[in-house]
Order: sequence, then C-alpha cells, then structure tokens
Amino acid sequence: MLTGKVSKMSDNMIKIGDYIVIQKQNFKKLHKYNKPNSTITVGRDSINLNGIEGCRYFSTFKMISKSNKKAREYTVELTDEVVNLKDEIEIKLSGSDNRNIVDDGLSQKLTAAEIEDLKNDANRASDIIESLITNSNTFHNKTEFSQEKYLKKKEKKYFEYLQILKPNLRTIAEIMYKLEPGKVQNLRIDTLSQIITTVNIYCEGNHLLYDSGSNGLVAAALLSSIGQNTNGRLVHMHPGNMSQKQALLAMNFPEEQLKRCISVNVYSALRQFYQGCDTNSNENIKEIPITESNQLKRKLVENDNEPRRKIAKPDEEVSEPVIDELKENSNKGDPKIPKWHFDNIYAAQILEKKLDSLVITCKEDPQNIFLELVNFIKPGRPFVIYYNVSEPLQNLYLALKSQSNVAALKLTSNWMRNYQVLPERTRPDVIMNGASGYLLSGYVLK
Amino acid sequence: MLTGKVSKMSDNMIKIGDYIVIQKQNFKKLHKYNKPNSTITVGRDSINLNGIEGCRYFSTFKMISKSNKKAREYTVELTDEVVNLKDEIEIKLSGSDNRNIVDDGLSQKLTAAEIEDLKNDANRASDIIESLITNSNTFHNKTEFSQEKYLKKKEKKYFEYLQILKPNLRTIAEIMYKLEPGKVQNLRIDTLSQIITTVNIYCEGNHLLYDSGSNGLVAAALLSSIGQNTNGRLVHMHPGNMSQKQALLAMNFPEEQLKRCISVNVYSALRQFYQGCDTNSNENIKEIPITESNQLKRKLVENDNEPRRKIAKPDEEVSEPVIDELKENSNKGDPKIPKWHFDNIYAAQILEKKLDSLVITCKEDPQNIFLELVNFIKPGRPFVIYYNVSEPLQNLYLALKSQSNVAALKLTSNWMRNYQVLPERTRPDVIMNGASGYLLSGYVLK
Amino acid sequence: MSFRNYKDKVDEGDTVILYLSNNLYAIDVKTEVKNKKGETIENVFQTPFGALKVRNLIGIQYGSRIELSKGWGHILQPTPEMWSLTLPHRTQIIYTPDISMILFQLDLVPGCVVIEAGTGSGSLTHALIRRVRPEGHVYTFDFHEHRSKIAREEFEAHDVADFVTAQHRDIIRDGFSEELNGKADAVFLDLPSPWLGISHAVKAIKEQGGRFCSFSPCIEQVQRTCLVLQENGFQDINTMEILQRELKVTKRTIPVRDLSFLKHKSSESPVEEKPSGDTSYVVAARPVSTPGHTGFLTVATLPPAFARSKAKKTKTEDSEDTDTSNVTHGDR
Amino acid sequence: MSFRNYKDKVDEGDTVILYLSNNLYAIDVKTEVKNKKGETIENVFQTPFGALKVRNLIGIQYGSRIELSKGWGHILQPTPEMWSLTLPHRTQIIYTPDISMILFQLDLVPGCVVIEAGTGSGSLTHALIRRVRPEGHVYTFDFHEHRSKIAREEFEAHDVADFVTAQHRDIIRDGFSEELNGKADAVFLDLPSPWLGISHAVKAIKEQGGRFCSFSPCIEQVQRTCLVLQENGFQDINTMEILQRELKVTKRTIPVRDLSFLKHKSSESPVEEKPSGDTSYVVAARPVSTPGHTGFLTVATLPPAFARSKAKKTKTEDSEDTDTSNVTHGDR
Repeated sequence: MLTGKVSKMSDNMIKIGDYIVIQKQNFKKLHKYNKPNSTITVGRDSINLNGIEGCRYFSTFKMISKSNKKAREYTVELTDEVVNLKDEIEIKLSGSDNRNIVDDGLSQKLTAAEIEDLKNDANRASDIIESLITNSNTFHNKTEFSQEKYLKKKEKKYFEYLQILKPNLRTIAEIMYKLEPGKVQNLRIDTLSQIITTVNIYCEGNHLLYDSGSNGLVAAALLSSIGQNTNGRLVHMHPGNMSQKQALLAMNFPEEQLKRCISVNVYSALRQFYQGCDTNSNENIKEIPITESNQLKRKLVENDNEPRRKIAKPDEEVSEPVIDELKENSNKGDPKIPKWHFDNIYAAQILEKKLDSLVITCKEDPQNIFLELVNFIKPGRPFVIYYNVSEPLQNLYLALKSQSNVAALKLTSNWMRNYQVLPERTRPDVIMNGASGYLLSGYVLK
Repeated sequence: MLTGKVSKMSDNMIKIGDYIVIQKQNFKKLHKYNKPNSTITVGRDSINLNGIEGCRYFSTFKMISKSNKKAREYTVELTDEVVNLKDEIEIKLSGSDNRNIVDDGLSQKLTAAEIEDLKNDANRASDIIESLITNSNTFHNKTEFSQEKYLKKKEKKYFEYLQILKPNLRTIAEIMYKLEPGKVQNLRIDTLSQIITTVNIYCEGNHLLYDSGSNGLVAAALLSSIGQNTNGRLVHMHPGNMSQKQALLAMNFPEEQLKRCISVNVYSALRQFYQGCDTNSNENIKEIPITESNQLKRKLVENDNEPRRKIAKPDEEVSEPVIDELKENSNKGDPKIPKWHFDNIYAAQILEKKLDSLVITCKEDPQNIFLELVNFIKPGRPFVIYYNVSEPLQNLYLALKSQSNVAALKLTSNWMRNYQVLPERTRPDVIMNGASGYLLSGYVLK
Repeated sequence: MSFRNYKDKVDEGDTVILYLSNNLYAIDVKTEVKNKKGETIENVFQTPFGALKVRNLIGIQYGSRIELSKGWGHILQPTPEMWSLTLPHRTQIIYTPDISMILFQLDLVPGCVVIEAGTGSGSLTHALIRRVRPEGHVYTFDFHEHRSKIAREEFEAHDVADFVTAQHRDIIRDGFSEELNGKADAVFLDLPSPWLGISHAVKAIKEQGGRFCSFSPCIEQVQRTCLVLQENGFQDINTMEILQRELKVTKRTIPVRDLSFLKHKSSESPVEEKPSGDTSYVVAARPVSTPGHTGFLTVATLPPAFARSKAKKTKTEDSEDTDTSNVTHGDR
Repeated sequence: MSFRNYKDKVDEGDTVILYLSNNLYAIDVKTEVKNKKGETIENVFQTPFGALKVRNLIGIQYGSRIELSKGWGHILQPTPEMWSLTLPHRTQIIYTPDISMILFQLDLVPGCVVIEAGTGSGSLTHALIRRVRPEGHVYTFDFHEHRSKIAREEFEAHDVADFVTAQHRDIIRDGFSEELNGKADAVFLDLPSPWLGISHAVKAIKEQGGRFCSFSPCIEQVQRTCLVLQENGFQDINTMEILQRELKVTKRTIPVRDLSFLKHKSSESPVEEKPSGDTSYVVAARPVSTPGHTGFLTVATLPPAFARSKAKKTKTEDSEDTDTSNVTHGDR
C-alpha cells in the first residue's frame, strides 16, 4: 500500500544549476545557483556561497566576515548549531513596567563610533549585544517584554546564519509576492491556492492557462499540481514572443514534467488552430518534416486526423531566450525549425480535443480573452479568471449572466490574516495585506 | 470641578410614552410604551407589559404564563434574581469526547407529546430541561462542552426573563440594524460611529444632514452628540413630505433638544433660501404674522436682515403626521400656519450663515446632492457621504478630484469582527457582517 | 465512479451534481432504489423544480441541460469542491478556502504521502486524494468508528479507495500505526487537542522532513499547538486565517435628484419634487451575512532529521501553559 | 486655542493643520520661536514644498489656500481626528476608527463624566473632551509622570483644560481618587493589565450604572478582562475589533486584446498581434499594506446598583486563569 514519491538522495543535495532559497531569519530569497562561488546580496550584506554545493538542503551556514565587518562581505561555513540570542544572553533584571523610562536618547553609554568598532571586532552577534546591554542605562529597568523586543530587533540586525532551502510552490509564491506584488499581479498565496482547487487540477487531463502577468507563477502552480510522471498537460498561452517563466524555472521541475507545459503565443496557437499555420505571413511555408520527436508528440493526442502540417519558418524577431531555455527539450533533429512551431501544432491538437479547465490571469480586460478561450473547454468543466481589481470582473460577470453558456458564476475575494502566537502576546499581525485580487469562477455548459 | 449630567430620579423610571428596549437574552426590541397594558411580541411569545410602569430601568421581569403554556401568552412580574440554568442543573457526568455518540434520533426517551405536556405543566424552564436530560441516553456521555452547548440551546428556548432598558444611540442603532439592515441603508454601528467623529460634531455649531434612508438613525446620532442644553443645531433635510424619524423619537430626547433638529423638506428649504418662499405655487401668499414663537426663533439667528417673510399656505397634501408629531412644539398662536413653514424659514436663515459640517446618507446618487449642499458649508469644515455600495462614491470621488474645492478626499470601508471569549473556546464569531457601507470624506476649501 | 477522472458522459454508478438555480445537489445515478418497505422502485429525485427520473441521466453529456417540469438544471461532474458543498454532514466540515490553503501549505503534489486526523465527513480527504494521486496516498484516521466506516464506503463508491486508507483509530492515544513511521510527507490534524498529536506527527514524517498543518477553531488550541511545535523542533511556525467573501454583482439603477433648479424662480408649471432621472452602476455588494470565522490554520516545517534542533523545553514559567494533559475537549 | 470651538480666521496662538499633498502637519501659530542658542527668531515652518512664514497665517480664513515656493497647501482648523494624525507620539496611540467606536460604546453625550487610563499621547482624550463638553468632564490618568505633565500642558495650550483633569497616578495600585467614587458614567482602560483596573472602575461608576471599555492588543488580556468583568457583575460583555480600510480610487485604463480575427485568414497586411484598444474603469483598489490589527475592544455594562448581581466566582477549575497578580506587563 505504501507507495509515495521515491525521492533520490541526490534530490536533497544542493547542486549547481538548481534554483535555491536562501533564508535568513524571516527573509527568504530565490537564487539560481549557477556556479560554485556565486554571490548573493541579502540586505546590505554580500555573501559568497562557495562551499554550499553538495551540502544537504536545510543545512545552516554561518556567515564569516571576509575582512573587516564594515565591508559587509561574507563567506559561509556549514554549521550544526544556530545560536539563539535569548539563550546566550542572560538577563538578570527586568522592571515591572516602563513608567520610569524617559526616552532622551542618552540611555546608551557607548558612542556610535564605539559601537562600530565593536561590530568590527566582535566574533559573535551575542558579544556585540551583550556589550550594548551592559552599557545601557535603561535596559535593566525595561520590562521583560520590552527587553525581548529589544533583543529581537538587535538579533535581526546582527543575526549571522543562513539556511539553504529547496524551492517549492509555497516558498516561490511567498518570495515573489513579498518582493514585489505588482510583478505577480498581486496574486496572494490564498488566492493562488484557490485557483488550483477551483479548476480541479489533478494528474490527468488537459488544462488551459492564459497568463500575462504572473511571471510564470500560475503555470508553476498548475504544473506542480499536475505532478511528475503523470499524464496531465498544461497549455500555457501568453501574449508576446516569450512566456514569462521565472517561477516555472525556479521549481526545478524535471524535464519530463516541464515538457508537459506547452508554452505558446496565444496568437500563433490560435492561428495554428484556425488556419493551420502559425504565422500570418504566407511566404516561406514548407512541409514540416516528420521527425521522431514531433511524431511522438502527435501520438499523445489520439485521433489526430487533421491535415495541419504547414508551419512557417521562424520569424527572425522571435525570442531567442525561450528557445535557449528549452533548447535541450526541443527537436534536435532539425535545427532549422524552432521548437515553438512544434509547440503550436501540439497546442492546436490539444485545443482540437478540448480541455478540462480554463484559468485566466491577465493584465488585459478579461472579457475578450475569456469569450474566445471558453470555446476550447469541455462542457461541465470549471474555469476561473483572476484580476487584481474587481471592476473588470464585475463587468464580465454581468456579460456572462446574460448568456446561457456558463453556470454557477461566483465573484469572490479573500481576506487573509496572520497571527503572532506568543505567550501573553497573541494577536493578529498589525500590518496585513489588503489586496488579494478577485476570482470569477464557474462551469462551462453544453 | 465635578459637574456632569444631573439626572433626575424620574429619568430612570419607566414612564408611559417612553420608548423602551425589551431585552430577552441577546435579543433586543424597541417598543413605544404607549399604554400601561400594551403587548409586545418576542419570537412566538406575546407578552403583556402591565406592571412595568414606574419600575426602574434595568429591572428584570419574569414571564408568567397566562393560562397554559401552549397559548404562549404571558404577563410579567418584577423579580430580583435571574436563574441561570447551569447554576440550577447539576451535571454529574461528562464524557471525554463524543466518539461513542451516534446521532440516530433515538437518544431522547421522551416522546414529542410528553415533552409538550412537560412544557405546559412545568413551572420553571430548569424543570423541563432537567427532565429532558434525565431521559436522554446520550447527554451524560457528551463532553462538558457539548453539554454546555446543549444547555445554552435549551436555555434559549425556555428562558423566561425580560429586562427593560432605556434606549440610547447604541441600542437603537444595534436593534434597527439587526432587525432589517436595509431599512437603515446597511449603516452598521462602526460606520455610524465614524460619521459622527469624521465631521467633528460637538455641542456647538450648525450641522447639515441630508438623509433619505436611515429612518432617522443618522439624525439621532448627530443630535445625540450635539447634546442636551447646548447651542448646537442640526438642519435635517429630507426628500418627500415627511422626515423619517423613528430613531430620533426613540431617543426620548427632551423637547429642548429635539427642537434643535430642524427637519425640512430639501426642496422647500432650498426654495425658501433661494426664492424667499417655500412652495412653488404663487397663490395664497400672505404675510406671516410675527408671533412670539417665530420671533424667538429668529433671534437665534443673529444679523437676520433678509426680507424673507412670505410663506405660502399649507399644501393640502402635506403630511399630517409630521405636524401631529411636533404639534406641541409648533406655534400655537396661529393654527393656520403649520410648523414646517417656520422650519423652512429657520433653516434658510441658518443656511444663509453657512454651516459647520455636512453629512449625506442618501439612497439617491450622491453627486447632485453633494454639489448642491456643499455650497452651504464653511471653508475648512468636514463633510462625509455614506453610501451602501462603493461605486457611486468612486464616481463622485473622481468628479471631486478634478475640482479644487475639497481636500483630503478619502474613501473608506470598515471591517468589524465580534469575538466569543470563553475559557478554552475563544474565537471570532463564525458569522460576520460583511456589509458596512462606504464613507467618502474630506474638507471643504475656500 | 465519477470522482476519479474526468469523463464525458454519465454512467450508471456515477455521482453527479445537479446544478439548479444556484443550488447544488449530489445524485447517485442508480436506476432503482429500495423504498421503506424494502421494495425495489424506480429512483426519482425530487427537486424544487419537479421530479427527476435518475435513469434518464445515463448517457447524457456532463454539462448538459436537463428539463424539469417547472424549469431546468444542469448536470456537472463532481469535483472535491462541489462535493464539499453537497456531502452529507456528519461533522463540521472544512470548506474550499481553507482546503486550498491546507493543500498549499502542506506542499502536496502528486506522489506525496499525507496523513489526516480526523476524517470527519471526508470533505478535505477528497481534496487530498485528488492532489496526491496517482502514486501518493492518503492515510486518514477518525476516533469515531461509525464515521470511519461511512467514509470508507464513500471512498469505495467514489472509486478512489486505491488512494486512501481510512481507519478507525484514536491517534492521540495510540499514535499513527508503526508502519507509517517515517513515511509521511505531511500531516494534517483537525482534532480537539491537536498539540497531543504532534509527537506522533514527528514520528510519522519522513527523515527528509515534511510539513505540518493543524486546523483549530479556538485560539487556545492554537496557543498550545504552537508551543508544542516549537518544543518538537519545528521551524517556520505560522498561524493564519482565510476568509473567502462572495460579492453579489448586479446592475443597480439609482435615482438622481436634481436640486439646482431651485436657484431660480420656476415657470408657471411647478417642477415636480421628485427624482429627476436615473443612473445605473454595476455594483459588487458585500454580503450582510458572511462566514466570519472557520478556524485558524497553524503550519510548520519539520526539518530533515539531520537538521532538527534538540527538543528545547520552554522556560519554566511557561510550563503551566503546556501542561495540558488533563484538559479534555469535546467534539466540535 | 483652535481646539475649543469652530472659528473663521486664524489667530495667534492657534494650532492649525497644514494640509499638503495628502499629508497633514500641525503648526503652532507663534510668530517667533527660540533657536538652539536661545535667541528669539522668526518662526518659519519648513515643508517639502518650501518654507512657510508662520506669521503670515494670522488673519487668514480657515480653509484657505496658502502659496509655497514649490506648490501650495491649505490651512484647516484642527479636529481631534486631525490631531490624532499629527500629534507627537509619546506612546502607541488610538486612531479614529477605534476612537469612534469607543465613544459610541461608552454611550457618551455632552454632560457625561468619563474616566480614562492611561492618557498616553492624548489622542483619545481630545475626542473624549469634545464629546462630553460643555458640562461633562474627562478624568485621565497615566502612571508615567512626564507623559501626564506634557498632556496637561497640551490641554492648556489647546484651551480645553476646563473640561479635563489629567493626573499622574498608578490607578492599578492606587485606584481612581476617592472623590471619583460613584461619579463616572463611563470608564475606559488602555492598560497592560486592564483586568486589574476593573474593581476600581466599579467603584467609580455611578449608582445608576454605566459603561466600560478596555482596549488591548493581545487576546490574553481580553480573556482575563472578560472573566473579571463577569465576576464583577457586568452584563452585555462584548469583544470586537474594528479595521478601517482606505480604498484608492483611480481611473484605470486597461488594454483590450482581440483574438477573434484569428478565426479567419487575414488579408495581405498582417494584423498586429498587440492589444486592439483600451477600455477604462473607475477602480477602487484595496491597499497592499493596511492596518491588520490595532486592538480588541471589550465593552460591558455595569447595571445600576439595585440590579447588580452578586459577584459570582467562576468555577474552581478556571481560577488559574484569573490568578494573574504575578503577571507583569510592559508598556506597549
């Protein structure tokens, strides 16, 4: 009965080429670990990662100052034990409240210059902070709460450990949203998680995504739920020449899985579907040679009896990066025909058979896009449209209500709250994110 | 130094003519106590209030079944002690969890008919419930939590005490909102409380309100904050012939205070202001006789040198109720001239001098109304517009942004959450109210 | 059988969803049923819009419109989300907004092994199964024997029993079974005293680490759970709440009241003192009554064995908070 | 002097609000100030849009536009709401959404006597004064001597000292003064351990009863407070939270992407594969970062003396929760 994912030992080792997550306290950063001694910037610190290769994910590294601490350049060293400031610094006295504390800016006896020297000389953060406390007039009068708050603040400033984690959908979505919500259309994790469930993504079936603003996050989410070594496929449409795939690449998907995400330009794919050729130019058309790789693909789509074999030569302006990124996956047989031609054909074949779900996360007004793409969805199947403000979805809602080809239309928004859970100090976080975006969902009817 | 409100003893006695609040557990109801033996309906119970007159507010009354309990008719009897079911019923055994409880509908050994008999015969709710428990197969296996939940449910059903409270803004606003939020434009207490503070209402100054849908709630809120025996005045504009004043009357304001709420039809008051006469008809105009009462009013408005003395005879369609309601306050000297004529003149005089705040809580599109009434507000003074959905305010926001006569425009909405605070069971309420309405606020510029 | 994969047409034995005027009904497609007397009769499903002969559903395409005597509805293939809205409630259930976040926070993908306690009405279980299939597995436990049995029958009927093992077991007292030690990628607890299940979760999670999530309605449960998670070496402990709110979209026409004409003496014919016209807005109204709280989700990471910190006891003065062995909690 | 009543023009000695590009600044209208060396110099207020000679404000009408070298602003008369946004923070302060609900829940009207502890930065105090004047009074206490002194000076400067008595006093230890016994209509507590102030509140509230409100950031404080309120015979105990959210209104133009032309072979000239046009919406965007929590408001009614139930002790097993005398709490 017990089966489950068999994970190879090597999956848990940090490898060159992996996307990795660097965690320093609550701060997380995504990084492509391209070469052994690549350097990352965390806050104002510059950290050389030499030595992490081959270590296990979840390992903790101590930051070692390269020369003096002023330069803020560090190397890293594998370590077993993270030192917790509170465990190191023993606090002898606490006041019962802060009534006698007047904040006159004079409570610290050390001068700024002295503190700077201390930072450069001291080996450990706890040493610095211990000195600061010893030289404070008010620290021992502060309440235990205030003292802890102070230590937390200082710990944040002087904390000198990193952890390297393996990216997954959760960490990638959090990092991208935190870094710049606008870059992922304000798509917060609660809303993202609901997109996946609302359209019933699982290991089987063919799923359609139109995404023009999430930097690959939605494609990553859907492909992740489709899974490794399964039959499910994702047709990922995008405007422009190149799909955004930052998040998709950061997932470190195996090739087999990544191949089942067929990224196509929406115009080319639809032109291929409707017109049997994926460029608008009528020049330079030639027969596609039936190579092994595209024949293989065609077999995946059963009952393909369409004579859509004509594809055009690559337009010279078409993005190199996409091709580059996926070069290894593409047909090596015929270097003259870029992979995207085959992708368009492949996508058109899947569209022909209709798909099992539709997700739209766009920057454009969703109405035209939905009305066009809903035709490719099988009756009874779910769809969801994400937009970062509600008004365009309100409009679309009314437009769809007056038609009879969708059911169970629902416009929702979310509200997510995080909590601080600490003894005697449990409360919701004082800052919350108010912008979750909106989802319009429903089912396609026959 | 210690001054404060001197409250007469009689203020704390239930009097005929008072609006009163009947509280039964968490249910509250507003009632005009018109005659000693008036009857109210609470749930399916009909309760005769004979005997409450002269009792102190906050008194508790026991409901006494008139004949048999089936009829659900009760009288009331002053009592000292409210019996708490949990204190009366001793629970000997509790299970540690509900694992052995199968809800097969067979756990109660008493039949429905037997329970009905019990309800009719038993004197006290606790007797009924004790019998129910004794005859239950599962009660003693239930956890303490489940048992308490059960008792709470039964208590609600059989609780037999009432408390009579004195209405105030808080109770009135809660009752009206709970009863039918649509009748007060979904104006929830948090939003109502912010209207009062946003426009800086206090005991001085002249304040302008246009209200077409809160049943007098906003007028009640503003007049309550203006206070008794102060100089502040409220011009309360409304469309139609009659102002809605349910909440205003329920406040039991003294006459002196109620008089400082000048309720006028918006058309008549503006016509009076602009045209010096408050009806559109040119017939039947005659000089107002200067009676003592209207002269007094005129004195309140200093520097009145306008020759606006012409007012028309009452239009026959004009609401009797308003006149009736306020008959005692109106000029007894000349029965032919209704009070509203004087109110229009009075309001026009106040408008002439401009006012200190503007509140609009309307059902109509707020734009025209705001643009018209903002002209009567002094520079530097605040305004706030309430609407139950945001779209009309969004429109107005954009319109005002493009003008330069208002500052600090802000569109807000609220979110209010209530909590259950109980040992081991503290959590937010499982149902919340999601509709608080929206406020658009700002300051008038010169 | 319609819970397993997408299909085009309704077969006998399927569970289908009847969507009728904003309501969902789950119907088992059986042509005949037994009546109270034990007699086999034709299966007729009563709807507010008239009776539906279930036999007639067989062979129609999912997404089709079906005619009823007083209206029409549509037949949809059930998803775990629709099932959550139609399943027979045997306990309070977890709904899609929380389910979505639970799946997300547990890092579940096809192939994962996940443990759930308790099974309850199986709302979350269906979503877990969908996410981890085809190679993964869900182990779900409930201390209520009858509930566990019904859940098993349901999984059989829904043709997903391959992917799930539903057992009657008091996991607080007895732990997860030995055979699960070190086998789980993720553990989810929806129990009155989740903190008492954490040590069992630690045993069950793989050596390479995994995720934990607990769903609790009350804050006291969360407080204890967070403390015990910390003592057991979990990291990234987070507590959150998700509320989904539906917006009601309508075109609303509202009156416009012109007051500007009052500035000038009007002509002989009096202007009507009524709204002068209408304007309309597409409005999204927030509901007066909406879910205000479902539960707190507390999530955490158990690092790989090599990176787990030794279980630290919190300071002595906090110990009263964690000495909770004698606290009893009922079912919610 | 501009906090007392509305006025039309700015006088020397007023505090005025400079509204400048969505920012508020409080300015004391003094023509001269002392510099660091103790010399008297002209009072010039530096703004992001250039310097403002404060002298020039005297005599201008409130609501007027004032020109600055790099732009313009407006001069408004301060209200307690504007003051909350501009006052010098000496502690965490309570803002208008909570203040509004506190005034509402305390049933405050002109003439009421209300007690506040602690005074903090005086944000709420200004709003309390406004509401209870002219015949009512605010008694406000703070255990921090310096804070209490500054507050007193501020009330003097704002010409509202008639309506408020600000004292340095540890009310948990010493109670409200004897002279306040039975004098208050309402008591408000914003203290680290509000439950320890409840018995003092009971003493201070009038025989005819009154209202109580406590503001606490953490749920543990609320739990203790509710228990002690119940023990002291309060009724209608309610805990709530208010969050105000600002919506950013803009006209947003978004592209429209036409895809329908792809159904047909296009003419010789290729159609551009770009958005085919624009559409625009008036949108109200919710802010990415917004207040997520200020504090819990716990409110309750103390019935008139005749109707107060005898103080009931809660059951023995709960007593550990209320034995909190040795819990220390810091300033927030």
